[in-house]
Amino acid sequence: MSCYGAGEDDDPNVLSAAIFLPIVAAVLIFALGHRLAWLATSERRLQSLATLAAAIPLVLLALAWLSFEGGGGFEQVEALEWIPTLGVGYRVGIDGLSLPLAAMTALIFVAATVYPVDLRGRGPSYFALMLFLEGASIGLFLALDLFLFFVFWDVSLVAMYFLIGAWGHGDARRSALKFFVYTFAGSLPLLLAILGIYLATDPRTFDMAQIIEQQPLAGAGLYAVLVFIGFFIGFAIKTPLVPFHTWLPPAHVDAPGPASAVLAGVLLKMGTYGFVRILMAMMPDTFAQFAFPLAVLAVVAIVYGSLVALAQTNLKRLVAYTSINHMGYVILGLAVAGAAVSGQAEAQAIALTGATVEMVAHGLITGSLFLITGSILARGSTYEITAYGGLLQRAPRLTGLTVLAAFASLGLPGLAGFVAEIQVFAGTLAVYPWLAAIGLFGIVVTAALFLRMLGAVFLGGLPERWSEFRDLGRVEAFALAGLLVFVVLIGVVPAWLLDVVDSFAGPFVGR
Amino acid sequence: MIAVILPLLPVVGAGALLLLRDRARLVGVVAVATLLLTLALATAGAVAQPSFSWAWSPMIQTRLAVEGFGRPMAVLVPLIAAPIVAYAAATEDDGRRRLLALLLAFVGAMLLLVSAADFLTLLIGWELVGFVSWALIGHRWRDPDAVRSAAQAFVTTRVGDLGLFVAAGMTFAATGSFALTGLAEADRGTLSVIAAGVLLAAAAKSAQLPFSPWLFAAMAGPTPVSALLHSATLVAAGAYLLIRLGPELAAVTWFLPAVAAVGISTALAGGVVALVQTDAKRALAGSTSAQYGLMFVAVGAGSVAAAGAQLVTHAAFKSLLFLGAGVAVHATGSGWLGGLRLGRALPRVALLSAVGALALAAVPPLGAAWSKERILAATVEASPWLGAGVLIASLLTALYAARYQLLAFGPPEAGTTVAQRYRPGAAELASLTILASVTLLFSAVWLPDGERFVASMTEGALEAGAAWETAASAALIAVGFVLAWQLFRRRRLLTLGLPDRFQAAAADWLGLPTATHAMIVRPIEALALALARLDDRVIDAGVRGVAWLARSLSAVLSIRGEWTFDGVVRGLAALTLGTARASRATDDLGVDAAVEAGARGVGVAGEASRRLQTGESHHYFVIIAVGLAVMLGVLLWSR
Amino acid sequence: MSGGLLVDVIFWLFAAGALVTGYRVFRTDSMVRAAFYLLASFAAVGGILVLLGAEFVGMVLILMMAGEMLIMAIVMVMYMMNPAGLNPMWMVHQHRVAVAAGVLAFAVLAAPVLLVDFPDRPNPAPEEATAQLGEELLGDSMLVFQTAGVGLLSTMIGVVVLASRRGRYGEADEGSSEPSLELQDAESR
Amino acid sequence: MSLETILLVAAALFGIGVYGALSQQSFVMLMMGLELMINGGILALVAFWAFTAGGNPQGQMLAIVFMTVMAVEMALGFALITNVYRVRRADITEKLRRLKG
Repeated sequence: MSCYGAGEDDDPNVLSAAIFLPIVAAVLIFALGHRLAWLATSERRLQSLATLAAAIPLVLLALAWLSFEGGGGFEQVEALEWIPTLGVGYRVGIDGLSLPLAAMTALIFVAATVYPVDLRGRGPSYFALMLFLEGASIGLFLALDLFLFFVFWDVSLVAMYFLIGAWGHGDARRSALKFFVYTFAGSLPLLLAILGIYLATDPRTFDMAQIIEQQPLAGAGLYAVLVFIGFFIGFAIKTPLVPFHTWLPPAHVDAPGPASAVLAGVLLKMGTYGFVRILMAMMPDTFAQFAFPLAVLAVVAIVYGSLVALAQTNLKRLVAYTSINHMGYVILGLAVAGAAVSGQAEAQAIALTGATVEMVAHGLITGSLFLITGSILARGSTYEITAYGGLLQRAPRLTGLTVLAAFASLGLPGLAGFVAEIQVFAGTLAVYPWLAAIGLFGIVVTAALFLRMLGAVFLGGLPERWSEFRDLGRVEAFALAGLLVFVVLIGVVPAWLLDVVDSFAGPFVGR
Repeated sequence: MIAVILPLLPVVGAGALLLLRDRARLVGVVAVATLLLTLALATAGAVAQPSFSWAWSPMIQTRLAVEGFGRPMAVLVPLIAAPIVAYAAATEDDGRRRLLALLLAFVGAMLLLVSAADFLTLLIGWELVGFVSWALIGHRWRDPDAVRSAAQAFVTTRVGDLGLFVAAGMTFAATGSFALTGLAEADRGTLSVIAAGVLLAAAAKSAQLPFSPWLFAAMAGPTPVSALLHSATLVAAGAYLLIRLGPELAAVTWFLPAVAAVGISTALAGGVVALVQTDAKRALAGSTSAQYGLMFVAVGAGSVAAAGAQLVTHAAFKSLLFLGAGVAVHATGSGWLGGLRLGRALPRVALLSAVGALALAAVPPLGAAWSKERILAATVEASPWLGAGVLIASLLTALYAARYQLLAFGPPEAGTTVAQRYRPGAAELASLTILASVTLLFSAVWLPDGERFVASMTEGALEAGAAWETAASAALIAVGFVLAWQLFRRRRLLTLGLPDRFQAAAADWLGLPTATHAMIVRPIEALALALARLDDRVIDAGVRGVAWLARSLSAVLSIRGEWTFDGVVRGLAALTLGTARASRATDDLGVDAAVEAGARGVGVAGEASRRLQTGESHHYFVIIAVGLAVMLGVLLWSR
Repeated sequence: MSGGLLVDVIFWLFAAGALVTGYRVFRTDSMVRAAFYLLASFAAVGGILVLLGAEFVGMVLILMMAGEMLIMAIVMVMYMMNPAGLNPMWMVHQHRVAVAAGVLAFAVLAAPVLLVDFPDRPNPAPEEATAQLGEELLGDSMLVFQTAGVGLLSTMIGVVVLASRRGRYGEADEGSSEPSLELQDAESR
Repeated sequence: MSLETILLVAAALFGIGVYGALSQQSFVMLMMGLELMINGGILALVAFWAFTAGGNPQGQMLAIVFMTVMAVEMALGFALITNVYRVRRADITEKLRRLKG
C-alpha cells in the first residue's frame, strides 16, 4: 500500500476541470436559462447546450484515461491547501478504481441529460441540477480528501432530492423526502466516522493517501469498530444493502427516468466506492473482522433482491430491486477481497476486480434500463407490466435495446454484467464457497424475472390500446446505444477496462 | 487465427443477413454460403488444430483451440446446420431474416463452445447458446405460449449453467486460472465440486432427468430450430462437455457412476416418453433425451469415444427426423401422430425419414448402430446391470423408432385418401436428402480404419463388443420392429392400449413438469411474493417497538404530568401521542414504516414545538429557566 | 476577614432580614407593602455589603432602592388593583413549577458553594476600599463608568418616549380597549 | 460570617427571586422577583470581592455595573408596563398573549 503517494503534477487540472466545468455550466444555465431569449424559447436548444456541457467531463476523463499509467498509486493528483489548520485540502486524483467510475458517471450523465423528459417548464433548473449533480458525483469519485468527499456526498443528495421532488411523478415529494431523510440520516454516522478516523491520525489530516499510509486505526479495538460501524451505516444505506434499502423503490418509482438512471447508475456506486476507498483501504483489519458477516449480508441482498424483484408487477420497482441484487454482488466481491484469508490473493484480486467492474457494469446497464422505463412511461403512462404486451410489433428498437439491457443485467456472457459476475463468483468460490453457492441462486431468479418481464411487455399479443405505441425516438435510441455500446465492449473485449481496474486491485489485495 | 475466425464467421454472416433485403432466395443463399464457408474453415481447423490465446486481464487468460473432441464437433455443427438453414430459408416465411440470423448466431455460439480451451470461454459459449436458443424458441413471439416456453427453456438450462459457474470458479480458486487443463492440478475435494458442477450443467443442457421437460417446451420454436437444437447445438453441448472433461474428472470416484445413473434413467424414461407421446415432434424430443442418456451412459462407462461417435451419428439422423416431421406437420397442419400416415402422400420424405428411423433404431450397417454397439460393449464391461439397462433401452429405441416411422410415414389406413395439400419444395427435399446422405455416410465407420479414426478424434479408446452383444442387440431390434408392426396392424400403436390418463401422464415426462412446478416454481414464487410483501412493510416490529415506547413514555408523562410544565407537557404529550398514533397508523398501513414513523415524528415534533409558543411570558420564562439549567448542567457535567 | 462576634451577629440579623423580607414580598396582600418589603430586603443586603467593607456600594444600593421602591409603589397605585391590601391577594400561576424552580435554583447555586474550595485572599485594608474604588472609577475603569452613565441616560430618554402618551405614531393608547376583568374573556380574544 | 454563608444567603435570595418571577401574574410583582434575583447576585459579587479579590477594586466596579443594569432594567420595565397598560389595559401576563408567532 506504500505505493499510494502523491503523484507527479504533470497533467494539471484536467480532473478539476472535469469536476468544476459542469458546475460552472450549471450556474450559467441556471442564471441565464430564463433570461436569454435564445435559450428560454427552445427547450431543445437548452437541452443540446446542457448535453454539450455534460459531455465535457467525458472528454476530459477520456484524456485522463489515455494518460493513465496504471502504476498502482494515485495519479494526476492535484492538491491545494484549503483549511490547512485542520489538514483539509482540495485533493483530487485517479487510480484504477476511481477512473472507471468517474468515466462511467460522465457517460451516464451525458445519456441522462440528452434523454427527453417532461421538463414542466422548468428546463433551466432541471439541467442546472443535472450538471451540478454531475460535477458533484465526479468530484466524489475523484476526491482524495475525506472532507471533500463528504462535501460532495451531501451535495449530491441535495441535488438528487430536487430532481426527484420537482420532476418526479406520483407521490414524488414524499419519495424525494424519504430518499433525502434516509440517506441524510446515513450521512450523519458517516460524518462522525470521518471525524473519528480524522482524530486518530497523527499528524491530523483528511488526506486519503496519507490516511491509507498511516493506517491510523490499526489495532484500535473498539474505537475502530465504532468508526467502522459509522462508515458502514452510511455506505450501506447508500448502496443500499438489504435492511437499509427501503428508500430505494419509492425513490426510483417516482423519479423521472433520467434521474433514476443517475440515482441507480451513479449515486448507488458512491456507497460501494466508499466501502473500497475508505473501509477497505483505511481500516483493512477491521474490515477483515467483519468480512464474513458482510458477505452473508451481501448474499442475503442477492437472493432477497432477486426474489422480491420476481414478485413485482411494476416495471420500475422490478428494475429497482434488481439493483439491490446487483449491489449485493458488488458487496460480496468486496467482502471476499477484504477477508482475512491467506494464500488466496489471486482470488481476492479477481473478486475485487469483479466488484469494481460490476459497479461500472451496473451503472451502465441499470442506467439504460431506467431510461427505458422512462420512455415506456412517457408513452404508456403506467409502469404496470401486465398493462403491456407485444410491444415488439410497434417498437422494435425499444424492444431490441431492452432485450440487450435485460440480458446484460441477468449476466449474459459477451455483455458487461457477466464479466463482473464471473469474477466475483470465481473469487468468492475460493474464499466462501458456500456463500457463493447460495448467491448463484440469484442468477437463476434474475434470469427468470427478466425473461418474464420481457415476455409480458414486449412479446405476446399487442393489446388494442397500444396500437399507436411509438418506437424510441432517435435521441433516445442514441443515448441508450451510447450506454449499451460500452456494455458490449466491456463484455466482448474487457481487457481495456480490466487492465485499469487490475492496476488498482492487484496491489490492493497483494498488500 | 482460424480459431478466432471460426466462431466469428457465422456471427458476421448473421449480421450481414440483417442488412440484406428479406428475400427468401437471397438470404437463404447467403446463410448457407456462410455455413459452407464455416464448414470449410472448420475442416481446415480440425486438421491444423489452431489455437489462440487472449488475455482479459493479467489474471485471466482465455484460449480458443480446435482440439480434442472439439475437432469433429467443429465440423459437425456447420455440416448439420447448413441443410437445416436451407430448409428454414425455404419454409419459414415469418421473420425469415431474423430466424436465419439467429440460426447462424446459434452455430457461431456453438463453435465458440466447442473451441473453448478454458472454462471461461466455455461458459461464454455455453450461455450464449442458451440465449440464442431463447430467441429461437420464442421466434413466434406473438404466441404467449412460445414466449413462456422460451423462458422455461432458458431458465431451466440456466440452472444447469450454475454448475458450470461453480466449476469455473472452483477451477480458478484451485489453480489460479480457468484453463481446462488445470483440472489435473486440482485437489480431490475441489475436483469433486467441479465434477458435480459439470454434471449438473451437462444434465441440464442435454435434457437429462430431472431437467428433461424443457425440451418439450423448446418445441414451441419452428421445426428447423428443433432440428438444430436437438442435433448439433444446444443439447449436444451437455454431452460434449462430458466427453471433453469426463476423463479428467474420472478421478472423482463417484463421478462416472453418477453420470451413468443419470444417463440410464433418462434413457429408459425418455424411451417410455417417446413411446407413448402422441405428438410427432415431442416423440422425437423424448427420443433425444433418451439418446443423450445413452451418451451419458457411455461416458459413465468410461468410453468417451463411444459417446462421441453416438453424438455425431445422432446429430445427423435426429436432424433428418426432425425435418421430416416438420414436413409432415406442414402437410397436415398438426403433429398428432394419430392423423399422419403420410407414406403415400409424401413418399420421398417417408423414405428419407425411414433412413433416420433406422439409424435411430441402430440398425446395422448404419453408423448409429456402430456407436450403439460400442456403448453396449463399454457398459457391459463396466457393469452388467448397466449393460442390461442399455439393452432394454435398445429395445425401447427400436420400438419407438418403428412406432414413429409407422405412425408418421406409414401406409395410410385402407380406404382413406389423404388430400395432397402440401408438396415439399426442392430445397426441403434437398436438405432432407443431404442429411440422409450424411447419415448413410457415417456408415463408413464400419470400415477397417473407422475405429482408429474415431478413437483419434475423441482421444479415447474403444472396445469392440463381444459377438453375443451384437447378436443380442440385433435380436432386440428385430423384436422391437415386429412388435411395433403387430401393434400397428392392430391399430394400437398410437396409445399402446394404455388408459388415457396414464398415457397422458407418461407422455408428459411422467408428470415431472407438474411436480417441478408444484415443488420448485410455485414455492419460489410464493416466497418471492411473501418477501415482496414483507419488504413493503419492512421492520414492522421496529415500528411496533417505537409505538410501544412512545405510548409508555406518554403514560409516564401523564402520571408525572402534575410536576411538569404545562406547556411543555402538552407539547410532549402531543408529540408522543402523535408519534404513537403515527407509527400505529403506519404499522397498520404497513408502508415500510420505521422511516415513515421517524419522518412523521419529526413532523409532530415540529407541530408540538410550535405549540410551545403560548404567548405567555411566564411560560417563556420557564423555558428560559429550563434552558439555563440545562446549560449549567452541561457545563458542570462536562468538567 | 474577621470581624468578631458582633459582626457575625449583625450579619446573621441582616441575612435573616433580607431573606424574610424577600420572601414576604410575594406573601403580602398589598403591592405597596410588597414594594416596601423589597426595599427592606435590599436595605439588609446593603447592610451586609457595608459589613463586607464595600461601604460605597452598600450605601448606593440602599439609596437607589429606596428611590426605586417609592416609584414602584406609585406605579402600583397607578395601575394595579388592590393597592392598599384591603382584600386578600393571591395572584399566582404555575405555582408549583415556580416553587420547584426556586428550590432548584437555590440547590444548583448552593451546591458549588458547598463543594468548591474558594481561594482565600481577603482584602488587606477595608478602610481604603472606597478610596480605591474612587480611583478605579475615575481612573482605569473610566470607560466602563462612562458607558454605564451614557447607558443610563439613553435609558431615561427611551423610557420617557415609551411612557409618554403622545408618541411618534400618535396617541399611545389609540385604538386600545379596556380589558375585561375576566381572564376567559381575554383568552377568547 | 464567611464567604460560604454569604453565598448561601445570596443563593437563597436568588431562589426566592426565581420563585417570584415565575409565579407572579402581575407584571410589577414579576419585576420584583427579578430585582430580588439581582439582589442576590450583587451580594454574591461583593462577597467574592471581599474575600478573594485581594484588594483589587474591580469587584466593586462590577457591582456598580450590575446596579446600573438593574436600574436600566427597572426603568425600561416600568415604561413598558405603562405602555402596555395604556394600549391593552393589561396588568397581568395572561392578558398579554400576543407574544406568539
